Amino acid sequence: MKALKLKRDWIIGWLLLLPAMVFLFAFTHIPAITSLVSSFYSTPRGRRPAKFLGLDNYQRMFDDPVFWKVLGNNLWFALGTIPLSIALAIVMALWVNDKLPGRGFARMAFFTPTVLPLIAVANIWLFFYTPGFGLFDQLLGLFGLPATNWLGSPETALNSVIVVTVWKEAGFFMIFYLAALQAIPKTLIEAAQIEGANRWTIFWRITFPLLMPTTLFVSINAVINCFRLVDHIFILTDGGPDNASALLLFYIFETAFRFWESGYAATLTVALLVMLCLLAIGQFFFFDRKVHYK
Amino acid sequence: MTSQRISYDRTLNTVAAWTLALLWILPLAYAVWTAIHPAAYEAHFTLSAPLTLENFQKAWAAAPFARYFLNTILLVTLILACQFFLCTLAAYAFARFEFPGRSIFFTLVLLQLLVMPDILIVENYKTMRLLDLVDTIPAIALPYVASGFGIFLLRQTFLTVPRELDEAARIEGSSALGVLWRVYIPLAKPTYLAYGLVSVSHHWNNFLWPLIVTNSEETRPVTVGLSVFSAIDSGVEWSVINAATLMTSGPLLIAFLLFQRQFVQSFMRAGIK
Amino acid sequence: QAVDLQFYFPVAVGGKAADTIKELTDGYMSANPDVKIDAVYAGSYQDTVAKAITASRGGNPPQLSVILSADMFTLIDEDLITPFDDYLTTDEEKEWLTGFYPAFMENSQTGGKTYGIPFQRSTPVLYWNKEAFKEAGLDPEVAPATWDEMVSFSEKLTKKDANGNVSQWGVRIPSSGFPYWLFQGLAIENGAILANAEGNKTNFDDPKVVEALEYLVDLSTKHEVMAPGIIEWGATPKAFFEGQTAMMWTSTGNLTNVHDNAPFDFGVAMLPEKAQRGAPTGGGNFYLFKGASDEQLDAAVDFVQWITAPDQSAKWTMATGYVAPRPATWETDTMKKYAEGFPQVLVARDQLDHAKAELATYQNQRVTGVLNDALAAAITGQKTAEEALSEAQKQADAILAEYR
Amino acid sequence: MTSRQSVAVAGEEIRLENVVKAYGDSRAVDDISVTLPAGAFTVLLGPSGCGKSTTLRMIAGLEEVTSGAITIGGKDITGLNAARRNISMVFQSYALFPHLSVAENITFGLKVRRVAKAEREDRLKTVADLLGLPLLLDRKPSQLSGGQQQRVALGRAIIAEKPVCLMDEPLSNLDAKLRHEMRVEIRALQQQLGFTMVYVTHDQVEAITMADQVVLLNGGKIEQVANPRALYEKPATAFAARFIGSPPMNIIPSTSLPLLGENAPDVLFGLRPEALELRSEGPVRGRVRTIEYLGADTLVACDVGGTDVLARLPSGRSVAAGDALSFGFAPDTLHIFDQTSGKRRDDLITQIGLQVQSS
Amino acid sequence: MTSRQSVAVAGEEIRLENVVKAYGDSRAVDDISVTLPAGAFTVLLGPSGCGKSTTLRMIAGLEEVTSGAITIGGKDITGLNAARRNISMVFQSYALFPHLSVAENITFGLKVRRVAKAEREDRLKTVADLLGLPLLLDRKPSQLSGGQQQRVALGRAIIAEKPVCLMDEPLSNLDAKLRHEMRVEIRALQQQLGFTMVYVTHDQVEAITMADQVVLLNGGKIEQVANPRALYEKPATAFAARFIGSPPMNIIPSTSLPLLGENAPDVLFGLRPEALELRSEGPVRGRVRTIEYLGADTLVACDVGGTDVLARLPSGRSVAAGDALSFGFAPDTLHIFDQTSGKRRDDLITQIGLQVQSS
Ligand SMILES: Nc1ncnc2c1ncn2[C@@H]1O[C@H](COP(=O)(O)OP(=O)(O)OP(=O)(O)O)[C@@H](O)[C@H]1O
Ligand SMILES: Nc1ncnc2c1ncn2[C@@H]1O[C@H](COP(=O)(O)OP(=O)(O)OP(=O)(O)O)[C@@H](O)[C@H]1O
Ligand SMILES: [Mg+2]
Ligand SMILES: [Mg+2]
Repeated sequence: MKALKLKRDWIIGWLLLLPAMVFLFAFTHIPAITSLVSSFYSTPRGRRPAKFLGLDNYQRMFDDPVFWKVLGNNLWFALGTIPLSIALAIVMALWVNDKLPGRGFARMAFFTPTVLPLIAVANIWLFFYTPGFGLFDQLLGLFGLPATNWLGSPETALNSVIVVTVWKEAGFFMIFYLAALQAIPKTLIEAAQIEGANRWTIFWRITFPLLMPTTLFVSINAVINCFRLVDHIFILTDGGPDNASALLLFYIFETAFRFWESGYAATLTVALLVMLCLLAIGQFFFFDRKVHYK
Repeated sequence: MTSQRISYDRTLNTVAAWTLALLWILPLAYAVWTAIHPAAYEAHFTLSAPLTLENFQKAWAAAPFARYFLNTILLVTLILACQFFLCTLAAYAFARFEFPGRSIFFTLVLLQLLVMPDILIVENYKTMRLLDLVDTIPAIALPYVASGFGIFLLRQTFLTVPRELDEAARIEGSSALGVLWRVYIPLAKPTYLAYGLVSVSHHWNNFLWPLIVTNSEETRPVTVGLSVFSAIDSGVEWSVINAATLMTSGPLLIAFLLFQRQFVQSFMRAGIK
Repeated sequence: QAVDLQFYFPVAVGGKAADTIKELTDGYMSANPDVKIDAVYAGSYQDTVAKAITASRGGNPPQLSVILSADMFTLIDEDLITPFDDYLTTDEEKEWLTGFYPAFMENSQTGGKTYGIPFQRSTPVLYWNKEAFKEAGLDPEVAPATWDEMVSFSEKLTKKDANGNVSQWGVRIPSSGFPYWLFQGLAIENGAILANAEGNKTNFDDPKVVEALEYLVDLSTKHEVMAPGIIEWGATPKAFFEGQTAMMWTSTGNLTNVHDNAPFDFGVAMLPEKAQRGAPTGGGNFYLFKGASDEQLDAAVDFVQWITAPDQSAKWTMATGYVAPRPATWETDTMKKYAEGFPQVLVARDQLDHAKAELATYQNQRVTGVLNDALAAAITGQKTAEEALSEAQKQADAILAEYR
Repeated sequence: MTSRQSVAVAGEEIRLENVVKAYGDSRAVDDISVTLPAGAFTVLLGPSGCGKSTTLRMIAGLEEVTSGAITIGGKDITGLNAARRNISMVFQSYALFPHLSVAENITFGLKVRRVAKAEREDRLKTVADLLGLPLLLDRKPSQLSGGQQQRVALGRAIIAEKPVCLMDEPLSNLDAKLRHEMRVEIRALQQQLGFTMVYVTHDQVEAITMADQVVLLNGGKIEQVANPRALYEKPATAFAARFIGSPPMNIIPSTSLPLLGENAPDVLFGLRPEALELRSEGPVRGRVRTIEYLGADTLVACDVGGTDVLARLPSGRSVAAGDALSFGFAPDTLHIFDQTSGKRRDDLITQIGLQVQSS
Repeated sequence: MTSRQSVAVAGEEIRLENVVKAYGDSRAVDDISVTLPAGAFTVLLGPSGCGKSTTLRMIAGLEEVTSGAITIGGKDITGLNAARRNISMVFQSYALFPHLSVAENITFGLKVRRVAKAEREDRLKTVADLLGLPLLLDRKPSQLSGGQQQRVALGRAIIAEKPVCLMDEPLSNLDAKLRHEMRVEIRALQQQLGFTMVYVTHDQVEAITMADQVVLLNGGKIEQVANPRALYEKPATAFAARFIGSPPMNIIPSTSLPLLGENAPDVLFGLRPEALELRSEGPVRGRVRTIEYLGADTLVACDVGGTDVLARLPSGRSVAAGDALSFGFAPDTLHIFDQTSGKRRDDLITQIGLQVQSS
């Protein structure tokens, strides 16, 4: 009897999943696997078909100084973007969920990064960063500070990209926090207020724990995005100077669509996927059980 | 009476929020500035600068934007409709049903988040050719309709819906799909709004795949028109690019302004004791 | 019966180019009703090659495409393109090949075959701000002719305020994205050739190349006449308009832009010489794609011949600022009249006599990528010119070994 | 209400057989077997946390049984979906749909079952009138007071006229007047329509006034199944005795009240506060500790041989704390329970009767 | 419980002055002015939806007043933040933090105020014992029964020992026994510590047994402010009369019960069911319609001149539906109200007294 009920749940679950899975397999998993298989082959080039290389491509990757450099860049990039953009997203969401004067304007301001195409926005930031007459240098110039080549020197290039990324991400994540804040029963906040908790305490002890499902979602996306957001790099720095601001995916794009080395690109992709799996999926299964959903 | 409420803490928060908001809107403000002034004022912010619509005229003339807008709207509508449908069903399965393979399937969904769709363009192009869909709007849409992001997001939201409501609906005779339709979806409205805005923004702005899989004016989205301005051989013309950007993103900004109020209405105030 | 052609083209100079292409193809079709040309805008050069390769791998190649001249070896390597020679049957047609500037043809031929036909080609030139020259006490009508002159002029043109903050630099040689291109100008001037004609050997560690790089680095470090660090390509014309720099090196593709937007009188000159005058060429060629029927390719070749003919070419050059690739074009009345009113356009043409092929090898993007990284490393002071270039040479050798 | 329903719903019998519900190690419901007759009004009564809601939820199909079986109308429905059990239910936490208006909440089930709009409106009107909700139909649940929310939940359950209706403390947030009215209405409705009602409450007044049969639970186990009168008059255990009746029955150890003489077994005497009457020289003697005014009556707590004993006296009497009082009682109002098992010991009654009279 | 607190909390007086709360056009609270004395136990009583919770929430600072002022301890706190008002509160909907355990929920406020861990544990133990929660301290609220949840909410409020404590129907989900115990405990606690209690209930028994002062609300307005005895014995209006006492007082129009003779003004007579006693030839005569068994008593409903009249008779009497009964009452148990305003008319009492006696 019990088994029967279970079975019905199974079938409903599978049926619900079926349409999405068909598309996922057709347009993600199967192509991904075919292209990943090529990481064991040389890149086919016109007259020379691919030949099996075994792990040679991986060997090459381990010997590739650029790979290690972009990996290092990516870690720094992750540290610079993830915590900051999530923290800002929460703060923004709290602000615009509150009775803030001019709330509509603030909400819209925080949302702009999501609406504007990253490519176009990168051009604007390019202007902001331009030495001499760029916005930042004009502002700094008012204080008599010298012009800075933000994007053109290895020390500042990556950090400048981080700033743009945080700008983009925080507004994006804010939307999900805003939606999640709506689902927290008001009486819980009221109860905490009665207990004498100030905003800070209410946030840390009530709101934040109740936002955990969203935080889990957002932080996994943040981890993934910090490996995925590279569009603006093409315009801002093109990975330069000397790969100082190149990230792993940027390097993969370069390998795949500039160098047209699909074999090696696949190898790098495998490395990226393995890393993301460990980080993101590991993170999910580790935290999902601890998150309080209801 | 209410004036007493304007405390120190409140003022501080308001000031901070406004400062951040101003910082955040700076790029948009700059885009507006350059778009409505002649190019000479791209880096000079004098209030007396003359106004002009010339940049918009130039931008509008550079590509068949009217057609592109229509295509984009068709595209994002198609994607959004399919995403809502597929992701809702899948998220519901993950949130409220126990079945073998749930973790594995969910891992597969998360994997989709990790795999960059651009990496797969060659394979997906082959698939589209196989389906004889090259140079059609569905070809742009199909790889994105099953969104790991959407499934994940909706799952998280569905998990926060009080079980009692699910139970009450079931007692009233709702089938599994009935409960989904009558309880989960209405209660997840803020999330759907958020996801809709994000998805629309994303696909509105997506470029590489549409460029590659389409060839004709009848199928291409606005971003392809926008890319005409990303000149390499000549320098960046901020005023025209920004006019074009504003033109293409304008509908999104307006949509957001229309929907933003919805976010801040409470949907789940009471009902659960 | 009708022949269908699909033709990909990139746009790298703004919206007008796309319109002109459409105009021209429409013109061709009304003259040749049996040919239908589907001109497909394909984004930037990068996007176009990506689209062409993706479509080819997906079994759906175009018949004709404009792609960077430097990508010739890549396309051969991918076995995507076919030479024009097979479709140029009559002597008259063969003769047509010789009507292009040789500098442009260097990038279009290899192994005795012609794979590319020059179309939207450019070359870097030096622009200078006449008012700034006047202000600095220089003759506003005379541009620096040598490397040394460029340094000495620049020293006069560089303006510093009391804090030592520079408000106007002497010269600006952008180095973002693809620094090798302008650097190649310096190398050629110093008598060096960066890669052989077969596209399988580079000379990055040639002492003359090293010297050219040292000169470039010295401009900002030793002479302090150019902004330090990587200099953005896209913002360069704006910097010039804003008076941030008195001279700039950039593509002729900017002529129209500078002409329309510079708030001062400006001059255009050939790049200064060291051992000789010199400049690379750049830009896009027509390529014929494999997988099409002979009728299609015949029609494609006919179209290419038509569009590079003087009348059409003149229209194209005036609309975009690209250098017309055949001397014949410059002889037309419209072009002559145009050059009269805008004499600066002639500089690029004249420079073609000294111009050399743009760096192009097999696995071109990777090899130039290696060079770009080396240049950036030297410019940002992480490596000396010599270190950087000899490392780059080693890497290039490793990449190209299999093509020798 | 009368004109609405011409055909009666045939109630269905519900049987629980050895039903167990375990949460981890602890058993919320511990091996319950009971039959709830078709068309009867059965109340599940018991202290907080005794497993009433859990039992109800298992009948509803919202909680899986750990072991045992449940049948409705003779059909084993242990594994059946809640939606298929053809029942209605009022939740302790209301479970109103926050996104629907009051009217939509009430007609939710009808809509699901595609009842025609005209009929829905019709029934809605009747139910709304009955529950005093007509003015609130367009509001959202968040705009209602607690009691109003509860009435909406009630409306949602009764509008459907299902053969089985489950209610989990549906009246606990209503005021006395409304509660009294609703009690009568629900009972009348149930009798009129004839469905089987399972009603959870912790309020023994509700249980006694409404039930055909009371299932008294304690700690997940059944304490007694009986009709209200039997429960009140012949509680099977000391627990049942104390649970029914408010204020609760006094349970006095025989050590504090030596009615049975010296060498009688240790037992517990049960005397309801209303059974005690002031009688000089009565057998129950004590000193007044506190006095509680109840309106019609006054509750007097006395210390009788170390045990607190409550007596309900008419408010007219003036007593003060510290007074020494003595009470008597009619012999048939005395209950006797076993000291250890708490079970009723009717066998001792006669013996006592004799002794009390003779004292 | 006794050893815990050596210093008493000084309760503070709460004053409401012309307080109004409007939702759109409708007024949930309509111009209320009342003083809740320091250290007193005030009950807000009234039917569902009359504005009790709203009033309480305005005192708590959770709802802004539309107009009027509220002072606590003489300080105007109308615009003050809830967190600054130094009060504690039990919510009608519990409002337990779902992610915290029972123990963490209860000690939440102490933690916020950085009470030392040792003291927290100490107080937690006392409160948990008092509320019968010791075994549940590690559970999450979702794992508790409804009544258990309510006890946790209660614990969270009383652990803090604030000068003002607000409770919104805190006992409504507890069973009779526990409710009785809690009633006594809360009352004792309040008297012992001396804080000001504002207690919302719709249960007149709670109101009468616990309150020093009852504020009876109806439709957002104050009906009567009085101590329980005055409320029961001298209800100011017919509404108050019917609201206090269960079963409610019988209100009989003078047309159905001609006690005042022919040309007396039209008034309403009030007689409590327990005031009616069977007396042959008594002035109140009717035929039995229904009988409700209540355990100790039986409720008999009779039709008296077209009005339903309830009488509470001892269960011993055997009456059956259809019997003709007649009742008498003591003259001082009669209430008279104005027909139109519902106001008490004590001026007519003597006149009636004479007439009844003479009849
Ligand atoms: N947000 C709101 N919008 C509109 N009306 C409201 C809102 N909240 C409450 N009300 C109305 O105000 C009146 C008073 O509500 P309140 O919650 O104070 O009642 P209450 O006396 O506590 O009742 P109960 O005993 O049922 O809890 C009710 O009629 C209710 O419907
Ligand atoms: N999810 C759960 N996990 C562990 N224990 C639970 C869970 N749900 C309920 N319980 C426990 O099971 C027992 C029975 O709970 P139930 O809700 O049936 O009580 P109840 O009789 O309805 O009480 P009340 O009158 O207070 O609502 C309680 O002790 C409760 O703490
Ligand atoms: Mg319960
Ligand atoms: Mg209330």
